[in-house]
This record gives sequence, structure tokens and C-alpha cells, in this order.
Amino acid sequence: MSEFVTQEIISAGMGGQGVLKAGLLIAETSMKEGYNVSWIPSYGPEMRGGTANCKVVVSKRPVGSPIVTSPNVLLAFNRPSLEKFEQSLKPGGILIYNKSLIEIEPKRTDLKLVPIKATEIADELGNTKATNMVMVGAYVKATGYLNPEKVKEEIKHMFASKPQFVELNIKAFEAGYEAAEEIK
Amino acid sequence: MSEFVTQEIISAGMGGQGVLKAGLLIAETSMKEGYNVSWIPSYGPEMRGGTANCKVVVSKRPVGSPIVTSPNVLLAFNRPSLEKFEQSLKPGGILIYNKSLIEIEPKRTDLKLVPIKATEIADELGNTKATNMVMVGAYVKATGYLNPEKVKEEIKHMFASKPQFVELNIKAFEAGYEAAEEIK
Amino acid sequence: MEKVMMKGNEALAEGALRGGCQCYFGYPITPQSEVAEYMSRRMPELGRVFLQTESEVATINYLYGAAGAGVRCMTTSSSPGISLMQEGISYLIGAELPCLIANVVRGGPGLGNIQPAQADYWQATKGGTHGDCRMIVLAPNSVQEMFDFARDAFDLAEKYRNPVFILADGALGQMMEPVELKPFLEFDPHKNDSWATTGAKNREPHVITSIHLEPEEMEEFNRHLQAKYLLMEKEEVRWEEYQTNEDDLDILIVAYGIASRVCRNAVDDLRASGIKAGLLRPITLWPFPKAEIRRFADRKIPILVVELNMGQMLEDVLLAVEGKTLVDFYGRYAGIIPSADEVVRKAFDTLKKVGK
Amino acid sequence: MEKVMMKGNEALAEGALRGGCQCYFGYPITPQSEVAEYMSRRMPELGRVFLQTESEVATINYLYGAAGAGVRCMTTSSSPGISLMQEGISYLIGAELPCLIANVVRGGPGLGNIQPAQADYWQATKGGTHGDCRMIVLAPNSVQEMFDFARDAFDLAEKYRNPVFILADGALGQMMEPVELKPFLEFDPHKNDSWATTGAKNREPHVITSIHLEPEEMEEFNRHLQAKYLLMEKEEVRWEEYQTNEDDLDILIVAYGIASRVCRNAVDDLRASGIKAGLLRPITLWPFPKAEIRRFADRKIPILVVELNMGQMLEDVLLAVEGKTLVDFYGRYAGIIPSADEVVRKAFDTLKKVGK
Amino acid sequence: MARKAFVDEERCKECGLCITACPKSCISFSSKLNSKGFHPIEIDHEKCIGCGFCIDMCPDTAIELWEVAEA
Amino acid sequence: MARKAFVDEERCKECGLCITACPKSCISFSSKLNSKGFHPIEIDHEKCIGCGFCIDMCPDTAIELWEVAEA
Amino acid sequence: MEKKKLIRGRPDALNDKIMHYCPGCGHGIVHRIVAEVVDELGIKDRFVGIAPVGCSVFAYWYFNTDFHQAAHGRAPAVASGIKRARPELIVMSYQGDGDLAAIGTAEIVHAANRGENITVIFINNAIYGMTGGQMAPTTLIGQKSTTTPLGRDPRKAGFPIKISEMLAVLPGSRYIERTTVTSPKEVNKTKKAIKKAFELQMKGEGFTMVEVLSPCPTNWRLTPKDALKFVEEKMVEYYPLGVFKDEPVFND
Amino acid sequence: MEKKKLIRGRPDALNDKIMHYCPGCGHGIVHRIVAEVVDELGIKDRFVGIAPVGCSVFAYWYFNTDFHQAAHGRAPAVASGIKRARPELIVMSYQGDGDLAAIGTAEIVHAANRGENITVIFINNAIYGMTGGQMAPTTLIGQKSTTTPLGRDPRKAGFPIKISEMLAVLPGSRYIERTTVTSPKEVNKTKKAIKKAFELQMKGEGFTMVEVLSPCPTNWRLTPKDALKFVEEKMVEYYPLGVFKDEPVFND
Ligand SMILES: Cc1ncc(C[n+]2csc(CCOP(=O)(O)OP(=O)(O)O)c2C)c(N)n1
Ligand SMILES: Cc1ncc(C[n+]2csc(CCOP(=O)(O)OP(=O)(O)O)c2C)c(N)n1
Ligand code: SF4
Ligand code: SF4
Ligand code: SF4
Ligand code: SF4
Ligand code: SF4
Ligand code: SF4
Ligand SMILES: [Mg+2]
Ligand SMILES: [Mg+2]
Repeated sequence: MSEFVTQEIISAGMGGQGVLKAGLLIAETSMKEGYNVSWIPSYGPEMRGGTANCKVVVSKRPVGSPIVTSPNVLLAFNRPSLEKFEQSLKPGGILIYNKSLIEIEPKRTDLKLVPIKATEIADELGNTKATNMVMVGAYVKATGYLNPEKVKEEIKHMFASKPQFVELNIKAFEAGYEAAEEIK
Repeated sequence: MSEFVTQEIISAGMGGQGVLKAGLLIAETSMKEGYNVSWIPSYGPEMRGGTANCKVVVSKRPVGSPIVTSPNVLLAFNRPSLEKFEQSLKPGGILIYNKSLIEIEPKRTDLKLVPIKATEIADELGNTKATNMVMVGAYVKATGYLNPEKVKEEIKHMFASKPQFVELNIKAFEAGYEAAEEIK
Repeated sequence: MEKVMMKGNEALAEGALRGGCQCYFGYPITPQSEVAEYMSRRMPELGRVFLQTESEVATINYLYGAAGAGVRCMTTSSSPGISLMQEGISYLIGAELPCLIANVVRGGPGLGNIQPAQADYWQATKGGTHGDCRMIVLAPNSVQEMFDFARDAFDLAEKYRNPVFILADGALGQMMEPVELKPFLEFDPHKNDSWATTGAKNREPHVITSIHLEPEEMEEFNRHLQAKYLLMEKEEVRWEEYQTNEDDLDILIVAYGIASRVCRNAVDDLRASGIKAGLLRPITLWPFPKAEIRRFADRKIPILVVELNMGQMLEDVLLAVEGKTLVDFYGRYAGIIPSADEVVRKAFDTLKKVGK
Repeated sequence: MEKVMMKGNEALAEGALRGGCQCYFGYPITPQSEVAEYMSRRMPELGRVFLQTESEVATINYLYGAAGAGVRCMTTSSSPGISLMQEGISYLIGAELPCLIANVVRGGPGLGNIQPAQADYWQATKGGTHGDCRMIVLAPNSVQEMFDFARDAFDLAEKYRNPVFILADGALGQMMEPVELKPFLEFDPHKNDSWATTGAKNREPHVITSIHLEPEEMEEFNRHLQAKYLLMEKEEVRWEEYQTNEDDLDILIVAYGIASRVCRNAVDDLRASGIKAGLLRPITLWPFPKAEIRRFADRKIPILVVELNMGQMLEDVLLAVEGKTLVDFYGRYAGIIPSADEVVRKAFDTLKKVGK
Repeated sequence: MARKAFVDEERCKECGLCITACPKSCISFSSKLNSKGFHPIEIDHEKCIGCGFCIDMCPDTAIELWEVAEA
Repeated sequence: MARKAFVDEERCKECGLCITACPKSCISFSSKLNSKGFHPIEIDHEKCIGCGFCIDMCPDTAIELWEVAEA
Repeated sequence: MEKKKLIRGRPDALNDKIMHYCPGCGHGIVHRIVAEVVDELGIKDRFVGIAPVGCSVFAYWYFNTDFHQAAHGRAPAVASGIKRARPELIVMSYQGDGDLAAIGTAEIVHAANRGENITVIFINNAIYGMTGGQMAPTTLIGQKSTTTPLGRDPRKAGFPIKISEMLAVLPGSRYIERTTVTSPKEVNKTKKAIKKAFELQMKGEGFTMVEVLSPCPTNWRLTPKDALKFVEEKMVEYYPLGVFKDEPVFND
Repeated sequence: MEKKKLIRGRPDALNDKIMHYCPGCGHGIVHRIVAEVVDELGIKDRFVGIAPVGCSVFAYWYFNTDFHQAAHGRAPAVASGIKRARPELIVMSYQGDGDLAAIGTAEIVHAANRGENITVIFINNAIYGMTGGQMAPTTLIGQKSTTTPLGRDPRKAGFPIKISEMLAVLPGSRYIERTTVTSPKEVNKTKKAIKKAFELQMKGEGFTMVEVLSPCPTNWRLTPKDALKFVEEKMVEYYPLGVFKDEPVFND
């Protein structure tokens, strides 16, 4: 595992892509692992355009503002999200982006890039809806501070009321984990 | 004329007896004579009982509070007014009361009394409504600081839009002036 | 000019008329209903608009519409009614609309009573509504000033594109005093055409709004408001002093509105008994004459604040004084105006505290 | 106890439930609609009352009725909605009715925006409504405190027969954080029977009212309220300190709510760069921890106040400090939360002003 | 036994609504003054039939209906 | 001369209300994506009779009716 | 004449304080009617009245029941708050026409529309009594008031509003009747209506309201007798008496 | 195909900004209709629209006319304020159902009752759109929303309110019609109604309102197509279309 740095994450995409849940899964697992965490969604008429995002902070010290304006990690689920948030990433930040829906290349050259064909991978597993788990898998691999087994446990919790989806989501998570590179 | 002292007057009676106008006439004349004056009516649901009163201040210095709680002059037009305000008069204060409607005697012994059969006098002049002018006449005589001629001028102004009442009211004023004693 | 006896509420109304008020909107409430009653007669005479509305919540929004259309307009109410206008006041400030609002304060809290009080000071000067809102708050202390301030309010409001607030009280509203009725004001009725909703004829559309969804934009707008507020603080502070010309004043009384009149007499009475007393009367409660009070604090002159409340302007005095001198307080609540005697007694008390 | 991730708005709702809230009345408004949405599910489950009302003006009066009937009840809203409740809040205080009101503040003025802000501080702590009105104002800074304060609010409200006010902000309402859900509170449901409108069975009628026409009576009642306020000031001040245990602190930051969290990190960062910084967080904004701040002023420690407004709590700090030390201010407006870095930079600025 | 209306003079405010309602015209204002300064009504018990219409109209619950011993 | 409907692809939000309204079933979603991420409609100009019903229904004024030079 | 037995006196639900209303005011009559109904239904000990802002602000001075004074216009919200908190109580919202038909329009409409199980006694005296005779929403066309010195002109000040007719349209209103108090006969109709309203509330049937056309001699500047005539001749003409709604609301 | 001449495009009264409304939202349709009417009547340069609080809060982003954004529910008061100040303007109050039928009830009732010479466009989508789908006063019985998670139960949450029917009772309302936008035919009826309303305002005839039953696919959680079906099948059943009032108000 690499040295932990405070995670200030933006997870962004279209409504329905599960961007909020992706963020929440990261936050919940991190909480259980003893980190201080916060999660906050975009809210209000921001949603009208069909876009959604959430901000997650994972930190060893108490979380200050939950609102992230300069993330060090961006999970971009689609092209408008990449375009909207790329510039706000901290220099050296991690950009995890859904190659399946984003045909363009990131403009910034000072970022650590984690392209991942999240939608395609999810599709292959049989359900586009699991795209977000693929993205989380990539996140966990890239950042390296979370034990993937703990994330899977958390997925079980999260889908406790819909057990039929547990396996799919765990598989998606694993696939994302596999497909991505750890950032050093 | 006696030495002027700041006049803090309550004029009180039934709605319709002209208590507000009595106070206003004193205030207006005093203003024209160069005094600082204020006038304030009772207002709001206080009126419901059919009673009305106003407070007038006439002073050589600027008027502070227009609200008089301890008057040095009370014009009591009827018995409830006498009963309500007698106790609040300053020791040595002047109590001008309408003998026609007040059969009881004032309780206080430290006051200067000016009983006047105001309603009867007005009736004799042909109009009960002029009771208030009789009371003002008594006031002007009792306090001695106003020139009665100026008051009559002011009455002319006051009834400018109803000239038919001017004479009656002047007569009532004069009768009140005659009937009362100057306080020394 | 000749003076006439007039009620404070009526003087306020006549002053506003003569200041160019084109629309009056209001809802009855004691002790200020005479304003509406007076307007219901006078406005139609002048071919202007009088409308009795369905409520105070609605009233402030009629005002919002008329002010947005660029005409001089006003409303008046009393404490509970003004509380109901708070959302609307924030909108007026947020949309930068000039207009006149007057509160003829009565006793609270709740339905309270209908007698004079000063317990809405904070509401008017700071925290009445949401957001960082400021208005010039004028506090008349005579029927003459009810007339004068109402007449002047619109120019002031248009200068800053911000509502102007008159904070009076039941006594000032109900009492009659001699007033000199100054003539109708001259002003440019097209002054607001550059932004008002007059119809987009041969120009870009005008929009009156207070919403700025983007935080950056909203912050920017707030900075713009703050700049206006700072300008008002610089340019609009008004106050009056009485018997303060001595260097070694024994005591300074600070009071506004109806209380300041009693205190003026108290100053005379104190001087009659050998105390060098002075009075400072804030006329604008916001912006507050902070520097002026500070002058006395710097000279270590003890200060007695007199209000018809539990001590609201008191805090502004304390903020001005910054601990540099003793500040004492005398308050009567909810309908009671102290006598000059009471104030004198209290002043002796205060003097004792500083060992005089 | 296990912690769960929960939204601030939901934690507030669940906390209130567990504090015995029997009736919730509310009207949707961002960023607090989740409170109502949560209550619309949970209250019927528990056989309690959820009612979406026609407006905020009405809401506060539903509350007034239910509180008068002696049951634990609450409402929540956000800035413009709270402004509409001001008349009703004065009535609740004037009739001495316990209940809970929460404001999840958004940016203003006017319609403003829906992001976190702290510009309703004055409205909550001083001047929101007419009359001399005071409420205990609790300022949570975490989702846990949203839960805790809501749960405790009713006991506090009933102790004084006065509304309790929670002043949060859009970020606290919308964010999720781990929360420990404490159990349902035990309390005496008949505690209010001695004055509430429960039906005059075998007793004299109870009357809930706030009108006292006679000024003497009204003043007397205000003195009674003032005595309560003084007691609250004595007993209910709450605050929290962080890294303040050194005698020779270089700087004290004062901040509440969401801003205090950023400032806590700033304190850490300042200490990392060798500055002995500390944080004082007022938890009750009224009564304000005046004496506690004064302690630092007496030691001449410079103070930096950080708020999401133009400087409102700032005045309470200045009142506490009475000129005894430098007080500096950093504010962001209407939806913007500063970063810890910004605060650190500003703190260095402040230190420069005192020559450090 | 008969029923008759009786007035509580202190409560009467001289509004006269009872007078308009009385089918027997047995109510009139007296020349007395009560402590509030009103002339209370008086009822002619000879004519009163105890119908209670006056009570229906009285805004001040100043009238009661009693069973009385026949004269 | 004939009248035909034309879509402004950038304005189209893929709601499909025009499709329900078209009497000639000449509207369908294209496989393109506009910059907002929507699949704009495409109009079969062969079938279009220029009735304008699609315009009536379009919430986004994405359709215009033009007189065109006959093919 | 020797009094033997009291046949009819002041109802139990009223105490013996002398009311502050003006001579000949309708409020006094309606207070007594309500109190008689409360007595007859035996609900004094589970009754809560809401006093509005208006001349009847002090209604609680006179009733031997619990009372809650409400902010101007908000009585239906206060009443609903109480009813929701304690459904076992019988709740009356007593309101004037300024209170109910102007500032309180939203609250009365929504209480009615919700079928809130409360009873409203609506005193329509076509004027703002307490504040000294300003125009009410119900002031008749041409009627003078202190804010319509030349008489109400609908072009400027709108029309007299017909509240009962309006609320009757709403699905939640259970029973709405307009009555008056101009004669013993009308008083008794009013009483019947009020009794029916409370009975329906006791059965949980929804929103009930009785609008009473009521004299305000003081602000109409008429004698009490002439004030009754004004009601009979002018008000009833514009505001017809009768039942505007009497239909079950809930089918559950 | 070569474009020769524009027969019908975006009306002049609309600018070319892309609206922020969700796909298939009725607001967009009605905006266009209003703009077309404004064009046809040639009143663009003396028109003022009032934008409410609701999804259409930013209506002014799209119109080439003056606009005034109003506080939630108060648009009729703002509109009246403008109209009284400048009677020569043509004033439209554009409002949602939360805005008009909940918080703004008093203001709409009194504008109608006064015969205020303004036109109200009332977008009834049976939901609070902007705030994320809470119950509106117009939400149908059984309809789910975020504050009626089990569907609206009138016993607790009251009945869907019929505003047009209610306002039609008031003497000041000049013209009130309910329409919808579910098909080109209905769209054109809506347009005719709106045009008539403005024409009446231009003649000074009093209060006019067109209530438009309008889809909110997002908060109904339906596709735009199914949302239209919901309007046609469910809403129209409870809220019948048609003219509820068309009568002269003033006889002077
Ligand atoms: C918010 C608010 N606005 C206005 C008032 C002033 N006010 C008191 S009573 C009243 C009107 C009373 O008229 P109505 O409801 O018809 O009752 P009535 O006195 O005629 O019985 C008004 C406007 C108030 N107390 N509170
Ligand atoms: C005083 C106030 N209360 C509440 C809100 C929050 N709010 C914004 S829009 C809205 C409801 C909008 O619903 P509707 O009027 O039906 O319009 P739609 O969005 O459905 O078009 C509410 C409650 C507010 N901005 N101001
Ligand atoms: S009881 Fe009947 S008859 Fe007797 S006084 Fe009364 S109204 Fe007249
Ligand atoms: S109705 Fe009552 S108050 Fe009026 S005159 Fe008759 S007894 Fe007296
Ligand atoms: S103009 Fe008519 S036929 Fe052509 S696409 Fe549109 S609806 Fe279809
Ligand atoms: S109606 Fe308009 S926005 Fe919708 S699909 Fe058709 S062209 Fe696109
Ligand atoms: S003012 Fe009118 S309503 Fe009020 S008490 Fe007097 S008569 Fe009755
Ligand atoms: S939420 Fe509903 S009303 Fe609002 S823009 Fe979207 S579809 Fe339209
Ligand atoms: Mg009335
Ligand atoms: Mg809606």
C-alpha cells in the first residue's frame, strides 16, 4: 500500500450511472477502516441537466469542509463530467475516467491517468448499472489505501436488501480493480 | 396672569363629547402663542368602552414624551373619567370637572377644584355638543396663561368649514370662561 | 412657513406624497392605520395609487412589483406586520429596489400591545431577514421629522437602489405636533428607466431578480452589496447633539426617537442640578454614528443609553465604545415611556458607578 | 455503538423523533427538504403526525397550535422560509411555547442560492422578529450534532417554555457522515399539562396568548421574559475549544458550524508551521460564550473570526472583547466555504497586524 | 307558574336589540344609569310572556328567564 | 414549393414528444450524440408533410418549418 | 315578583365577565350561541377555542373553556395544529372577516381543502372592527369605511368576497352554511347550524364552517337597531343565507 | 434539401438560449406558446412577465421581454404592483402549482377577486418540480411523491385542489380556462386561451387565468411520453378541461 494522502474525491456523471453510490461506497468503507469521511451530493436544480456528482473526503484528521472544489481524485463517468471537472483537479491528481463513454483525451498533462472501460466491463458482466462498481474498483486499486476485501464486504451491506445484485456488483468491483493500475 | 407652569393635561370623557377637540383647541392656541405643544389621543380598542381621552402637553421647552401619566390638569367630562384619572393628578393639580354629569365629589383633597356645569351651560346655549368649549373656557380661565381672545380666534379657525357653529362655540367658551375661577 | 398641527402618521403620509410617492400599499394595523386612511383620501385626489392589500406578506410584494417598475412607492406597518414582511425585504435588497418602508413600532413580543416601543431596533438595523441585509434606518423624533424623513427617503433610496426604512413608534404615529409642510419635491421620474420594468421598447429586456445560483456569482453580488453598505456608512450617518460642547461633560446620554425627547429634558434637568449632561441622538440607526460616540468614549465620558427595550442600540454603543468608558443602560418595555425624572435618577446612578 | 452514514437533514429528523417529537409541520425548501421527506416516512410509522403545510407562514402557526396543546413539535426550513416565520416566532416566544425550529441556511439575500451560508446569524440570535425576543440557538458542526441537538432540544425548550432554534447550513444538511444513533429519549409526556390546551376537565381553563393590552402588564411580562433570558445566559452557554491550552497562544480563531471544521484543520496547519493557534467554537450562538472569549482577550491573544457572512458573530466577539485585543475577520459569502489554506493565509495576515 | 324575563342592569349596554325582538313590546329603557353610564332596560312583567326572544338577541347575556310565583 | 421540418440537433433533448405528434411517423432518434449527451431526432424529409405538429409539441424550440426547394 | 327557578340564563360555558364589545355587537350574540351549543353537546371539558386578531381577540376572557389566541389570520392553522396534536379535542376557530377573508385566505382555503376536522365560526361584519373601521374584503360595494372614504369602488378595491361560496367548491369542505343574527328566528338558525357543525366534527367528518352576518354598529356608524337593518337589507342581498355545502367528504 | 424561407421558427419573444428544463417538460411548451401569442399581439415592448419560484424561476433567461422574478407564491401581488404602477404594461404572472395553489393562495384569490387586470398562466404539474418532487396541493389522490411515499391520502394530506373552479366563483374573475399540452390540438387550444386572456387584459376587462395541465416527467418518474399519458388519463379526469368563467366583470 502506498502512503495515504487525504482523499478529496469528486465522482461525477449522468443521473442513473450510480455516481452517488460510488462515492458512498468509498466513504463507507473508509469509515469502517477508521478514516474520517464525509460525502455530499450536488443538490437542487443542478440536477436538472441530468448530471449528478458527489464529493467525498477521506482523511486521517476530522473532515473540514465536505465541499471539494479542488479534488485530488476525479471519477469521471462521462464526457461532460470530465470536461466540467478536469481543470479543478489538483496538480498530480488522479483522474479515473470511463473510457467507454469518453472518446476524447484529457487535456491536462500533470495528472495521473486511470482510463477504464467501465461501461463495457459492466456490460460484459451483464448489467450496465454496475459501471459504478467498476469505477470504484479502479479507484481502490489506483489509490491503494483500502483493502479490496473490505470493500466487498461493504458492497454486501449496501445491497443487503437486494441480494440478487450482490454478486454482480462484487464482480464488477473486482473487474475494475483488475483493470486498473496502482498509482505509485 | 399667573406664572406659567408646564401644562400636562388629560381631557377625558365619552366618545362624542368632544374631548379630543377640547385638547386640540388648547394645544393649537398654545402653539400659536409660542409654546411647544403635543397632543395624543387614546387609541385602539381602548375606545371600545365608548370612552375617549387625549393628552396635551404645553411647555416652554421642547416636549418630551407626549404621553401624560401624571397630569397637572384633568378635564373630566363625565364620571367614569373622573374615577379613572383622579388618582393620577399631581398633588396640587387642577381638576376641572363637568358638574352636570358628575354627581359625586372628588376624593382627593390636595387638588384645585374647578367644578363647572358644562353640559347644562351648553344646553342653555342650545347645543349639548358645545360642552367641550365650556370646559376649555374653564381651563383657560383657571390656568390663566392664554389670552381668551386668541382662543376665540382659534375657534374660528377650527370651525372654518362649519361657520354656523362658530358663534355657538365662542359663546360656550365665553360662558365657561365666565363661570370658572382663576386658580391663584 | 406656517406650522399646522398634524398627526405623526399623517405627516409621514403627506411627507411621502410630497417626496413623490406614486403608490401606497398597506394593510391596517394599530398604531399606524392613519397612514393608510390618509393615503386612501389623498392618493386618488392626486391621481396616484392607493391599495389596501390582503396582508402584509402580500403588501411587501406589491411594493416589490411597483418598485421594480421604477416608481416611488411605499408601505407602512407596525411590528407584527413588519415581521411578516421580512422575506420580502430581503428580496427588495437582493434585487436592489428603492422604496420606503416604515415601522410604527408597538409593544411585543407576539401580538403584544399597541403602545409605543423600540424593541424592533435589531430587526430594522441588523437581523430582520435572511442574508447579509442592510437598509438606511431613519429614526424621527418629532412629527416634523416624520414628514421630513418620508419626503427625503425616496431620493436616498434611489441613490443606493436600496429600501429606506423609517423606524418610528406608536407615540410618534399618534401624536399631533406643529409641522411645517415643505413643498412637493422635484425629481426625475425617469431616473430608474435604465433598469426598471417599463417594457423592453428599443432596448434590451430588463430583469429584476435576486437569485444567483452559482456561489461565485452570488458572492460577487454580495461584495457589490457590501460596497454599497460601506458607502452608506461613509456618507449617510446622521445624528444630533445637545449640550455636548463641553470638554468635561459629566455624562452623555444616548437615545433615539421618542426616548431622545425625554432625555433632552432630562439633560436640562440634570444641568439645572449642576450636572454637565449632554445628549447624542442617533438619527440614522444604521449606519450608526459610531465614530461620534467614540469621541466621547475616548474622553472617558460615562454614557447612559436609554431605550424602550431591553438594550438593543446599547450593543451598537458598546461596539463604538470598545470598553473605553462606562456604558450604563436604562430601559422601559413594551409601551411605557420613561419620564425625564426617571432618566435623571438613573443618570445619578450611573454617575455613582464612576464615582461622581 | 455502531455508526451509520447519514445525511445531516435525516439525522436531524431522526434525532428529533427520538427526542419525542410528536408532530412535524413543514414546507419544502432546498437544502432541507429531506427533513420533511424523512418525516413523511417515519412519523406515520410511529403513529405520529407529519403534515406538509401550505406555506411557512402557516407552518409556524400549526406549530404554535400543537405547541400550545403541549406536545413536542417542530419545523424546519431554510432562509427565506424562516424569514416568513418571524411573526410566528415572536408569538411562540410571547406565549412561552416550547418547540424546535431549525434553519438549514442557504445563501442570500432574496431568493439567493441554495448553497451553505451563515448569514442568518443575526436573525436567529437577535433581531429576526419584533419585540425583545430570544431563543437558545444551537449551532451543530457535524451530522452527529444535527442528531444530538435535535434530540436534546425539546428538554431544553420545555425547561424554559421557549422555542429552541438550530442554526445549521446547506452543507450540514446535505452531507453524510458517520453518526451514532442514540436511543429514544425518555420524558414525561404530561409535563406541559399544567398550562397546555388539553381540555378544561376538572380544572380552570388554560389560555395561550401573547397579548397584554395594558402597558404595565406587558412590561411586567417582558421582565419575566428577561429573567428567563438571564437564566439561559447563566445556564446554557455551550462552546468547545481546540488547542487552546497554552498560555501564550499566538492566535485564537473563533468560528461556528461548518466554518469551525475548516478552522480546526487550519489550526492544525498553523501549528504545523509553528504558529500556536487555537480554536474556540461557540455551540450556543445565543447565549453567546462571551466570558470564554473574554478570557483570551484579557490575555491579549489576537482573534480571527471566520464566518460565511459579512461579519455577524464578529460583533458578538467584539462585544466580548471590548477592545482588549485585536479582532480580525475573514468572511466568504453566500455559498462559498473557505478552505483551510485560505484561513491559514488570513491568520498570517492577522499575525502581521499585531507584529508577529 | 309563569315565566318572566329579568334584566341584570349592570350588564345591559342599552343596545335595544331586545326591544326590537320582544313580541309584547314590554321592554323599554329606564331612566337609571348603570355604573358604565348606560340606561339599562326595564321589563314590564305584566306583559312579558316569557318567550325568551329578548335573550336570543341580547349580546351581553343581560337577561335571564325565570319561573316566578304567579302574582 | 413544400414545407419541411428541420431539427436543430444541439437544442434537441431526446424527449420524443415530436415523435408522438407526427402524423407521418417521419421522426426518429438518431444515433448521434449532441454536446449535452442527447440523441437528437432526425426527420425523414421524404415523408414530412410540413404540418408543424412536431413544432407544437417541442418544449425546446428545436424544430423549424421551412419552405424548401422541391427535390 | 318572586324568582323560583332559573329557566334560561347565561350558559355554563360562559363566565360572568362583562364583554368588552360595543353595545349591539354581533360578537356577543354569537359567543352566547356557541356557549349554549357547547353546553348542549357536553363538550366543555374537551373544547379548545381559537381567538383571532380582531374585536374577538379576547374571546377567551369569557369562555369557561381552554382557548388559544392566534396570530392574525392564522387561526385555521393553529386549530389544525391543535387538532392534529390532540384529535380528541373539539376545536373551534372563531374568526372575523378581515382575519379569515384577507390575511388568512390561504389558511382557511387549505384547512377546508384538507377536510381538516375543525369547526370555523366566521363573523362577517363587512368591516375591520378592531382597528377602527377600515375596508374588509367583505365590505359591500359603495360602503364607506375609513379606507374607502367615497365608498368601495370595485375597480380599485375589488369586490366583496363570498367566502362560503368559494369554500363550498373545495372537496374537503363538509358543511358550510351562512346565517345571521338579526332576529330570534335567525339566531336560532345560527344555533342549529353551529350545533350541526360541532356534531359533524365530533363524528370526524371534516371541515365545517358557519358564516354569520353580524352587525358592527360602531364602525358602520349606525345604531344597533339600524345595524340589524343594514344586515337584513344590504348584506343578505349580497350574501344570501343558506346551506352552501352538506356532503360527506371521506369515503373511508 | 435547400431551405428557402422560414415558415415557423422560434418566436421573436424568445431568445435562442437552450432552456434548462428537463426533456419533455411542459414549461418549455408553454413558454413557446406565450411567446407566440406575445408576437401575434405585438406586445413584446410593453410586456412584463413575472417568474415565480419553481422550475420556471429562470423563465426570464428565455424571453425577450422585461421580467420580474417574484418571491414564492407572491407573483400575483408583484404583478398587481407593476400593473398599478404602470397600467399601460401587459402583465403576466407565470406560476407553478406549488407557487400558486399552496403558498400563494391568498395572493391569487385576492388578485382574482379584485378583478386585477393581469393574466395568470398557471402550470399545474401536480408536483413540486424544482425542489425534487414533493406533494403539491394539486397532487392526485394516491399519487406518490417524496412527501407522500405511500401515495396521497386525503385523510392526512387533503384533497387535490381545483383552483380554476374555485377562482371562477369569485366576482372579479373575468376569464378562466383549463387546458393541456398533450397533443398539437390541445397545444393550440392552450394558445387560443392564452391569446384570449391577453386580449381581455388589453381591453382592461379584469383578471384572466389559463391553467395548463403540464407534464413533469422527471418527478413523476415517467418517460416524457408516459408523462403525457398520465396527464391525459389521470389528470384530466380529476381536472376537467374547459372554460370555467367567461363573464364581464366591471359594468362601468
Ligand atoms: C399581522 C397583523 N396585521 C394586522 C393587524 C391589525 N389588526 C388587528 S384586528 C384587524 C382586523 C380585524 O378585523 P376582522 O377580522 O374583520 O375582525 P372584527 O374586528 O371586525 O371582528 C387587524 C387588521 C395585526 N394585529 N396583525
Ligand atoms: C418561501 C419559500 N418557500 C419554499 C421555497 C422552495 N421552493 C422552491 S420551488 C418550490 C415549489 C415549486 O413547485 P411549483 O410551484 O409547483 O413549480 P414547478 O417547479 O413544479 O414548476 C418550493 C417549495 C422557496 N424558494 N421559498
Ligand atoms: S321574554 Fe319575550 S315577552 Fe318577555 S320581555 Fe323577553 S321578549 Fe318580551
Ligand atoms: S339586548 Fe341586552 S344589552 Fe341590549 S338593551 Fe337589551 S338587555 Fe340591554
Ligand atoms: S412537420 Fe409534421 S410531418 Fe413533418 S416531421 Fe413535423 S409533425 Fe412530422
Ligand atoms: S420534441 Fe424537440 S426536444 Fe423533444 S425530441 Fe423532438 S425535437 Fe427533440
Ligand atoms: S367595533 Fe364592531 S365588531 Fe368590534 S366590538 Fe364594536 S361593534 Fe363589535
Ligand atoms: S422537474 Fe419537472 S417541471 Fe421541473 S423542469 Fe423537470 S420536468 Fe419540468
Ligand atoms: Mg370584521
Ligand atoms: Mg409544480
